[in-house]
Amino acid sequence: MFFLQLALSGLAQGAIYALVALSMCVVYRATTVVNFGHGDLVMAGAFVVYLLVVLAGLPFPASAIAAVALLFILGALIEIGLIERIKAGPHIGFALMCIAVGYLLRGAARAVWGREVLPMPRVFDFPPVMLGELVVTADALVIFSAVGVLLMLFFGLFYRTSAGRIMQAVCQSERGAALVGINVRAFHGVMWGVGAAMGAIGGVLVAPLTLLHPGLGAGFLIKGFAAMTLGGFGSLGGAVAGGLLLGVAEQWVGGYVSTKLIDITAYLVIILVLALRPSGLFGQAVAERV
Amino acid sequence: MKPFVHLLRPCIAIVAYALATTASAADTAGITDTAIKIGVMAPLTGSGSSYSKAEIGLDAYYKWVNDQGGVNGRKIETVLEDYACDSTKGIAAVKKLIHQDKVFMLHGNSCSAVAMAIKPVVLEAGIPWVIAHAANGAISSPATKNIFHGVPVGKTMGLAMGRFVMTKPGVAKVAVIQHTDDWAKSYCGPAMEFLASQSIKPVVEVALERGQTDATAQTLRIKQANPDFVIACLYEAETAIFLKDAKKFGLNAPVMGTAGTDLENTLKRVGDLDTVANYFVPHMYADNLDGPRLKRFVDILKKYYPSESVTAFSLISMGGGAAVVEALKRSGRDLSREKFIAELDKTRDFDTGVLAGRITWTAADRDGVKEVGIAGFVSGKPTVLKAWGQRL
Amino acid sequence: MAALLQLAGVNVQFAGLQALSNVDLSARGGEIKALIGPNGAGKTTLFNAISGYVPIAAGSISLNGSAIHGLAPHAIAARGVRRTFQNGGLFPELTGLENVLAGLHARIDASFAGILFGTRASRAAERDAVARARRLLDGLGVSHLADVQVNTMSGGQQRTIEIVRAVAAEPPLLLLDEPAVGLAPPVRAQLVELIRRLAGETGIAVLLIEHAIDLVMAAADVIAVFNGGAKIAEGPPAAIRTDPAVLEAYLGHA
Amino acid sequence: MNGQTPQHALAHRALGTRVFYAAPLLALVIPLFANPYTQFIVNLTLVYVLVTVGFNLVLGNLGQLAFANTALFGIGAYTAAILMAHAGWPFWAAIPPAGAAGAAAGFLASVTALRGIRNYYLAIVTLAFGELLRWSYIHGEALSGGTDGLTVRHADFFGIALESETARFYVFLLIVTVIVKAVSNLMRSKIGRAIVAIRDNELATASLAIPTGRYIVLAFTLSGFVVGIAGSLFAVLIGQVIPESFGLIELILHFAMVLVGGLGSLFGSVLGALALTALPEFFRPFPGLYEMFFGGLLIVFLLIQPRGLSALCAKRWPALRDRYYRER
Repeated sequence: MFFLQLALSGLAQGAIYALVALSMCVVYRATTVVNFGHGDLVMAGAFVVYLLVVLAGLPFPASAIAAVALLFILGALIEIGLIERIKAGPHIGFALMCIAVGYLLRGAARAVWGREVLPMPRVFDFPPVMLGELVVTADALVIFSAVGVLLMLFFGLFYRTSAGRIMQAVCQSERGAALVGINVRAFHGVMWGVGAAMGAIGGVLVAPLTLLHPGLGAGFLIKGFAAMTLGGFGSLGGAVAGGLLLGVAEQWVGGYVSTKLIDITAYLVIILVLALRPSGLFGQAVAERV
Repeated sequence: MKPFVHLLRPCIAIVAYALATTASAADTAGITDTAIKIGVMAPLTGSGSSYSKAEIGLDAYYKWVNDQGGVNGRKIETVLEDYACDSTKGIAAVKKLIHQDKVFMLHGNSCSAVAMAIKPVVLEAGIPWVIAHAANGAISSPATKNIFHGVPVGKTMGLAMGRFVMTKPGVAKVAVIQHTDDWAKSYCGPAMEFLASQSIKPVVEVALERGQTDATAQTLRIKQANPDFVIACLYEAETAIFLKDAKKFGLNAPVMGTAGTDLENTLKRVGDLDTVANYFVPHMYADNLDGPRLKRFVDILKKYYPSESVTAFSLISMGGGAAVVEALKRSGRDLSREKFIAELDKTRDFDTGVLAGRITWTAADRDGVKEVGIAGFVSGKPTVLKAWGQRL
Repeated sequence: MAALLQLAGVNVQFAGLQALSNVDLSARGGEIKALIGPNGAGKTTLFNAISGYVPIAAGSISLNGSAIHGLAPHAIAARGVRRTFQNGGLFPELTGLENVLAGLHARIDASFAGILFGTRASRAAERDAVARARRLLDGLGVSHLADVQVNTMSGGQQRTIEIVRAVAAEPPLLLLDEPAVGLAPPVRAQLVELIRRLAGETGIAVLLIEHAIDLVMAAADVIAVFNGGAKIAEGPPAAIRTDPAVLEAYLGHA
Repeated sequence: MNGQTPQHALAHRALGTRVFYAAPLLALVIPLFANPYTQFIVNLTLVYVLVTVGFNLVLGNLGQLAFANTALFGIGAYTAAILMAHAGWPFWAAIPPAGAAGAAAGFLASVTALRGIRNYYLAIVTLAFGELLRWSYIHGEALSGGTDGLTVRHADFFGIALESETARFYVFLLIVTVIVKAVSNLMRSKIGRAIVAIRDNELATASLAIPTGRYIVLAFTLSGFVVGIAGSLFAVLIGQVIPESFGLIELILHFAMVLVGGLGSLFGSVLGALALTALPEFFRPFPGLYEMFFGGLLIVFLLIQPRGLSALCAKRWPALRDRYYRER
């Protein structure tokens, strides 16, 4: 029972990691830029939903959707306004631009709520469901269903619809896509928007669970990296699988080995995977062309 | 380097001269006819920014003292410096306050590690420093010439927590869950030392990292050990998560928290009374946060910082502020650091009005507040307890 | 004179694609051999195989009689092989002089400690290298490019700097991969003159990949024709011009 | 004029080197005018000069996106603190081991780079490596003092007691000048050329008989050595070494200094360290807004001056442009 309970909580936790990793992977696949400030977008999503629920008094579902929309716009603006403008600069500049944007978001949240630790009102208040001895909490159920629906939506859109095919085309070769008349710049903006929106959904799902403080996002960045690396950098399915695996691994390590190791499970995963199998579980090795 | 050889002699002269001169701070620095400058260091940014509510409360208190006519005809001018819970910024801030702003005294600091880093700088300058919030007792003891603790130190809290746990009949197995940082250690450390002196070793010690949104592994390991009492040195967010998971997995042992959380806000975060029914915290205040005896201080805070929400950290430094103002008054018009330190050392059983314990400072003991109460929910209302199941 | 470079039965495969099949080739000091053929005939792959960037599936490559296939690119270069790259092999952020000095890397004998402490010997070695590099640039009339960053130079200027860098260390074997691309006609003539001078005066063996037939006919002593990864003909320019197999490959009929 | 340097260029260059030697000598007078606060900021700048010079070797010169700098900084600080606090070594004796520890960690990072783990992969694995180290500081109670860390007292440098900021300044100035001069010597030689050539075109570099693997290892190890020594100075300057100081926030500061100063420019490293150590002190009048200002400043810099302050100065005074060769 202990084993299954840990796995169950691990999956709930892993679902959030999967969502964050997938949103980072979408941005990477579409624009070859890894968003080192992504954790703060998750935090921004949580704060926006708090603002709408507590200050504006909107019901949770409405404010959740509004928050995701706002973050979509923010993500697109970041790409078009900032990332696109430094395309000519040194390649390393992208990483710092993402970090700077994240730091600016954290600073802005700090300036307004620096001293507050904000509680979100309880949203899903039905008691936990008992599966035999296994306890499935309301929050876990919500996260599972939300992430599940999202993944089906995303992969359906990505592989089934024409918009999805455009996305795949640009992911494979930007120049090729541009040649056939796809507006690559707008596409990058859209994909950053999608990434930011999905990150915000992660924030929205986590908000009721934990308390909101500007430093909320930092942890998610490293967990997202570990999930992407485990699943194979750049592989969308891999990011999801990696996230779920990481969540479960953390709980098992905590349950069976030592709770002190939970914190560094992500780091160990990154180092082990890159040492043993750099392309991760589902990724392809990056061939260096002469 | 040939062209520079003839410059060698003057260089050595400059270096020797510079090494000889040492900066000395005047005994009456920071005092003018109309003002007393007090340096307040607060972690406004960085990971510990929620602690800075203590220094904001203190600043409000000093502004209120000024509106009541100040001290012996002088207004208190506070200089707020942000050090983001980082030692490098902390040393820069304290050196700026001492040597550039030339403040009369320091009253601040929430982060123990940074307080320990700036301690030698303060000792060397000989400037009076009343610690506003940091709990690590090693900052002010063994007693030094100019450092005073304005809040109960971790040792006092830890002992109160340990003693209260022992008052539960038949307690034998105790579990500990804590963060792996110095804040948590300053509470859990002394508590476990006291329990060890009563020959009780923790049956299980579990770590929960800051920012975690799930404590399943920790809760299940504690539940396996089936303890009589759980000591939880966690911040507000993680405390709420742990209590929710404990209820979820049927761990119904009582939980002893720290002064970093308060009953009212924890109840609000957890959402239902049943989850916090068995949750206890050291209670430093003379009353509940929304109780009548603290109303005066809450109003002071609201007057100068209207948008500030009241939590366990908000009023904690006002006690030290009251003691400082008292000593400043006794020091009279021709104020000096020497005189002020001597007056501080005469503080005996001073009732600050906001803290439950009274402040006593002597040349040999600078811990300040010795007694700390314990509070828990009794029939749904936060009440101060003398022992397990006994109201004060 | 024995062949400086000898390729025997060299095969190269890229995931099933037979890039080079059973190629025999040689290069002699003082001789300019041009390699021509349609795109994808395996010419650049041949250069990559010789300089160690691509492993060979079968056969052998030897320089001065000892095998070099399987060695790391820098080890092969250390034995006296220098090359240029089809899409430019210069260091964009560095200046013309710094690029040429990089070509002289192996010939500057200054130890780590010598450089660290700035000993007289290491400074002398550096000073000589800089003077030599400036002389080489001057020799080709590009001394004005010494302090110019490569990414601000024109295509032609970059070509010239890359060649100066390649010949700086006086390599016995020089592999030129389409050096004339993007050069104005007068500059191309200068290039031909330079290649002839290098082979004639300094006895360098030159292998030249080039599409411009006029340049090939003017510069090459021998022409080897490639198609589909195989060498289909080799001989003096006059013979190649009328060789049926070449016409077949190029024009699709005899 | 057969290959000799044009005369005006030589004279021009002499100005560059004279500026380089004059700076440390002029700095000698700073303690006469600085109070302990400003002197502490100057000392901190000297520490960050070494941090930035070291980080630039890998980030700017070798062009590898390695996020290991705070890990190297931390290892150097902890090595020195452990030797001084536990084993009672004097400060001057603890400096080389701190450098060696940093160099060893740098070597480890270079091995991962050699295995083909590059750009984003390398950033993530070095980031994980740094966080793993920080975790070990927290949990390695016996050696590292856990969360309370280690206190570093009574540092003595060949008999000079480093108690006052002024004493620390002169010792730090000496160490920093020597190391920056050594790095300058190395960069303005065939070693420096090999490293920047690898950044610009690693494949072409190999074609010039340059063993690229060896120089990648050298660049990382050298970077670790310099940053490790910066760690030992940091331990003495702050008098305390705690895990909290070597987290992600510190990495952002190192990264910003390199980029604001100028990627790959030694002169830029000094400028970047100076700019971003002094600048936060000007944010003090707006307590609580430092993070927002800092993030905003970085964005503005990336948009307007991505090549950094050194490129700005080089445009104005060409003599200050970074060179990778010597003529005198």
